[in-house]
Amino acid sequence: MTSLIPILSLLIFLPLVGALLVFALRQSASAARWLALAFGAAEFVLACAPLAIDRQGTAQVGVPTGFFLYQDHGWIDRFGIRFTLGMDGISLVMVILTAFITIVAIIASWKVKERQGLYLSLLLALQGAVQGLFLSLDLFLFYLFWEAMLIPMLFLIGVWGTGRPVYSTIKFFLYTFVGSLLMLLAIIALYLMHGAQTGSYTFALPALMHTTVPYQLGLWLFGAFLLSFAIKFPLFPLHTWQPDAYCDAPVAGTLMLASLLSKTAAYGLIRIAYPLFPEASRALTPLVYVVAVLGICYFAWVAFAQRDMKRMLAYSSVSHMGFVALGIAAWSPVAVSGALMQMVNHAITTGALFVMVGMLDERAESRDLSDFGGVWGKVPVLAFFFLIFNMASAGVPGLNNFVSELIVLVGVFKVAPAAALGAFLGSVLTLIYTVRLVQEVLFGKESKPTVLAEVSLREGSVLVLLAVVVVYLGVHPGPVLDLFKAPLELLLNK
Amino acid sequence: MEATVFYILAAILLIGTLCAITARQAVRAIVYLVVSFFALALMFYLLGAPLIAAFEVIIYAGAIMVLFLFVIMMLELESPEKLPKPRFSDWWPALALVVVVVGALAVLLLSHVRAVPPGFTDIPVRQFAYTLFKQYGVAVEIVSMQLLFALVGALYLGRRK
Amino acid sequence: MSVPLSHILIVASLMFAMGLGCVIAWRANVIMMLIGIEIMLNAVMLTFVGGSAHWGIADGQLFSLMLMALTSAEVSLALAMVVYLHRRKQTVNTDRFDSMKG
Amino acid sequence: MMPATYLTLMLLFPLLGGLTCAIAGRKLPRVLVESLACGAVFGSFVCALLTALSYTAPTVVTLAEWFASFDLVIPISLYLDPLSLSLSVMIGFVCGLIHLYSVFYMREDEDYARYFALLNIFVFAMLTLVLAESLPLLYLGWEGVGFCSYLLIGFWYRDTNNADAGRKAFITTRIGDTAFMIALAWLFQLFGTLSVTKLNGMGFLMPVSVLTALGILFLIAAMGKSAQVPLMVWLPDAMAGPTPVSAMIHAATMVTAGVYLLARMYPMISASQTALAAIAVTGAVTAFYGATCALAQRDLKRVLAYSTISQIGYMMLGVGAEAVTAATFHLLVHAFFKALLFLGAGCIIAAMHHEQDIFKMGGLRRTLPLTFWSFLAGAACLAGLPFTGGFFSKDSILMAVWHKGGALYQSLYLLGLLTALITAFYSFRLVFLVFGGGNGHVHRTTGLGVMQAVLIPLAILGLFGGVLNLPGYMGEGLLTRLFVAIPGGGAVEATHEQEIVMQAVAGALALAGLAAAWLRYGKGRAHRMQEAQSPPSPLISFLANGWYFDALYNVLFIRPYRALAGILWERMDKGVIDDSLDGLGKGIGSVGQRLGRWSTGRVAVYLISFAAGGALILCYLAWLVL
Repeated sequence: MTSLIPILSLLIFLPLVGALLVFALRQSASAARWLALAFGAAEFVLACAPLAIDRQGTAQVGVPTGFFLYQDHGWIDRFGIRFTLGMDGISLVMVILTAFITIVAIIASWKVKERQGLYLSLLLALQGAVQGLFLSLDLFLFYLFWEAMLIPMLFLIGVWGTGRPVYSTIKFFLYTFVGSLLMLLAIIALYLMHGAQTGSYTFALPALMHTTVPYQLGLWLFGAFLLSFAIKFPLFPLHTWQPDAYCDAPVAGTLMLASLLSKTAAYGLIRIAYPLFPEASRALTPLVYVVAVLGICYFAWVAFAQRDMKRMLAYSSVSHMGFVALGIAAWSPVAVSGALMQMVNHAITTGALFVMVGMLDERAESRDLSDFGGVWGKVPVLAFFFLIFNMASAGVPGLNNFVSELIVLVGVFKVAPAAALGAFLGSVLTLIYTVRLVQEVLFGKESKPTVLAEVSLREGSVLVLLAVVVVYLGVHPGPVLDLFKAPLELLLNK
Repeated sequence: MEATVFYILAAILLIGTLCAITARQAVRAIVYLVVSFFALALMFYLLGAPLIAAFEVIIYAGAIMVLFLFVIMMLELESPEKLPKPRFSDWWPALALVVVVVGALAVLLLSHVRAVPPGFTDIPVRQFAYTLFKQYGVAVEIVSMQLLFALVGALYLGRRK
Repeated sequence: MSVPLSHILIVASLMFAMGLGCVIAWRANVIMMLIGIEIMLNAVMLTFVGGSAHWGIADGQLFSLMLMALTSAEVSLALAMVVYLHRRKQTVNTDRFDSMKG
Repeated sequence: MMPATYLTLMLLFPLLGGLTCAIAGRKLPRVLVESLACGAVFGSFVCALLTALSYTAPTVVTLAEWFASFDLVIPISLYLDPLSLSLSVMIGFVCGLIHLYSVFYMREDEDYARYFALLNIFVFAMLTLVLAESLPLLYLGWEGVGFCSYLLIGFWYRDTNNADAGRKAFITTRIGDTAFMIALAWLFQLFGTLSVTKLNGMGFLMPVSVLTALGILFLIAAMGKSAQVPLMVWLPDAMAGPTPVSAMIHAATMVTAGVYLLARMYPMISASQTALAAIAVTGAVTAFYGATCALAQRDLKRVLAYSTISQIGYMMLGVGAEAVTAATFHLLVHAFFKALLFLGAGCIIAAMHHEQDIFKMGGLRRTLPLTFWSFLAGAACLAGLPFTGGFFSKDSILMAVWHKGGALYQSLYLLGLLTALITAFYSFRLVFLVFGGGNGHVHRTTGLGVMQAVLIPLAILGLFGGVLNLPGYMGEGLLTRLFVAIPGGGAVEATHEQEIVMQAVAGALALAGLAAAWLRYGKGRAHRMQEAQSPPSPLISFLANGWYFDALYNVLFIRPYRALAGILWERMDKGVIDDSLDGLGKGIGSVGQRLGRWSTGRVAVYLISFAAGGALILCYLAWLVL
């Protein structure tokens, strides 16, 4: 169904326009803040708009099945590159998530001191790129947004970072860039092969799915995609850019990195890599299992050794992303829906934890665990939220992460019991470091006699917002899971 | 008969060149080279290219080599001290490369030319001139322009401040 | 004449190799390097003429002629440069001209 | 419709109470929070009673859908049958009393809102656990009680030891929980459903080996929650929490959840004799372990903690001996008398200025008479003195074990008898040391009167709890009649003579234990008091330290885990992976520099490179020809 208003293009260009306007207004920090927030809110409303329309509409000519919103414009016709956007249930959820997390990021960066206008403008630009990635159905467009995401992110880390920002930026850039170049090669190879087979040179994803790829070559191409996505994920041995980047980025940067950029990789695997190369992905599945399970356990274990809270959360974040990889590897409807759910939950829980660490950092000017202790007695409200998000992250039922982890594990157990068993072990390790974090921050004697300020109204509103989502998704995740159902049936039956 | 002459000329050519590249002084090398170029000119003649043979003598042995001599004398480079000579160690990479090149060429030659029967046809000057000006007229023009540029360049480089 | 083409080519390649050796061995002496280049060019000319005679086509000879024109241009420029460089540094030792060092 | 309403309300009362206390508790006046919390639990108890009165047959009530993904559909559904009904009535009653008791016990504490919020949420989670029909919902309750227990053990969080104890409990039980989750995933793979009733009905479809494995997984889950060997180390430390919490969570309700789980899944597990034997052995060994450790403890609450471990071991033994009724019977009676003992201990501790060493007590018989008599009743039940509630319940388990026959079960029976003897001995050791001897000085706190009053109903229930399920020769048992419908609920078919002989043996052993305790700690009290000053003998410290399991686990798991975490991070993450990549980067850089050195600017070098390249191409061509 194509509506009169080009919602999909608007979703991409609204934040970009916002970024320009905020940049223009950067002299006045408060105007820039409110404008950015207004654009964030408008984007969120726009992202939720498709919930209201009829999503079961009959298939139209030229529109791939399952996509209830679709736009197709010619762009660089010479090479068969088109500006094709489409939205199904999966992208709808991701788009809403992106809009939500961006609002949280904008509010969380309310107190940035240096060049705030530029900072917010970069955040909005990043949002535009991520939205574009979640919506594009043209591989070239996808690649374009994939690279475009990098640029604002690099500036966010490099300019506003702490610690060793330049080192982290370069590391982040090199890792992701190597991966994406390989992906570009694979995309071009696929494009040429499809052109040679059918005579029509196109980057359109639905068309490329019908390319017959020789098995050996398919392995290489899928490997290139997998490597690229695995770096962004990040999966086990390719992760060392991640703790550095997460640690040195400013709060909103970490939030965007952990909550959204890692999801783009998982989204790419689900939307592109697995459907394009069914045989090759089957062949490499054991590798993904091993890497995912190793990641879950190894990162949880390493997280335990950290003294820097942000670094601990960085490892915790990758550990949880292991469940997403596990669910995708199983490639059964239940497991993949669990993986998608875990993407949403991970974005919210981990994002919330990073925001909270930012708040603690702001107050105590330290992220070292030994500088904390007895926070519960000082700021009970802050501590309450900290506890909730940590318990969600540890997979306590009734909160969001439990649901998705259960679905993933039940789904994976059906296909690969051994992998599921390893992940179960990981859930014990997860609890160990989570409880340690909670204990060293909240409990014990007050190690520093500093006075910590209680949560302000601005911070409180963010935390309440996040906590409500955490509980809602833990108790009643049905609406979100229902959105995944139709697209997954289409994806997995191919 | 002609073949014998050819082989004798080839021997002169190769020995002259060898002497030229191993000569201790540049002036001597040029004299040796003039000898081998005369042999080459005769070989051209034997191969039915009298025009090229004449040009070889006139331009190469006559003009270019004299130009070399002229420069050497102008810059007073005659004494061996002024021009560094190759050390013994310099010859090894050269020899190694030469061996490799010759070996590779030999392999290529032996595998390709064996089937071709011997025999030459003379090419009359008329045909030569016809091809040159009819078919490659543009090339002639370009070469003449190149000569002009070289002239300008040489003048520019050689001017005194 | 009953010399096989391959013999001509062998002679040409030997000559070419000698020129190459000359260029490489006299690494510091710019005059001898130019001489080496002349030797190589002559070897190429021999190949052209031999081929031309073998197939009875004038193009080979013609290219020899072009080569000669080219060589004369090249030599005149090269020697002009030698003069120029000598004027600047009072030497023609190529090892002394290394301002392009990376 | 009626049961659904009652059940919903039963869960909603404590949930809403807990949430209100958690969110707004600090803003509300203290009295309001206290009455809200107590009212919620008593409301829940009333609902449980009403449900019991209107109960006719087992029913499944589906309230809503939790989540659904393709064929994985998890409803929020509750199951009402005699087992869950009796437990929820007990939970409502005991927890209600303990809430009341807490109001006075925690009078001095500032953090009342957090305390009552957690207590109420605990009740909600426990009821969910008991009533759940779908396993994930049961798991929600299962983890919920663990979470509350974690925070309540570490309630006085400023002392690191308390927080550590909470952490230990949470992590140890999580190991068991993981087994539960694995079982859950496996069951879904096998049966395509996670409904308890459906699973129990379909269990026979699977080969025995699979059922054995599932049974063992459930057993591991129960080991964690119910503090059975080898995952029992957390319970003694859990006594760091406030005493009412110990009474409620670590004696009466949460720790018996493991037994409940096994009883719940009994129809499925019972098909595998191996699994049952494993359960029975675990139970008997734990019972013995707990009793021996309780012998040597000096801390009042730790004695009770070890006795809890031991008594839960009996319950497990009962499940393993196919006597679900007897196990549930003991579970209920134990809940009453152990809550009684803990609350009594709470009164003593409050009166003694938070002194917990029993060798520093004495003479409380006269100063705290009400506590003394109630505590005595509890100890009598624990020891299994004839005609107390504990006597009947413990005996019905032992009888079932004997009746099952076979060398294994008969040796377990003997172990059970030995444990009963030890139990009687340490129970009265406690009584004689705390209450015997000269006049003790006590500190009268406000509210001690109410706290002692709470003990009375529990003492009555403990003493006369036997009425719930009298042995056959005294008339048919109430529970047996209720439970006859569910598998494993039937009475043991023994003749009255056998029953009488066995009860006589058990009663005689209990009396012997009492006599021995009197000899050692009643008459020889002064001597023992002196002995306590000197360093303990190796055997005593072995028992006092719980057979050194803590130290063993420390060496085997905790220290290697910590050390390896550091090594993995420093050596593996930063060392191997990061450094190798950094090294790669540096390597590329230096290669580039070295290549850069190649461009010397000298014509000769360029020429020779050029010639070498040409030669290479020629060689390649030649190689193609060859």
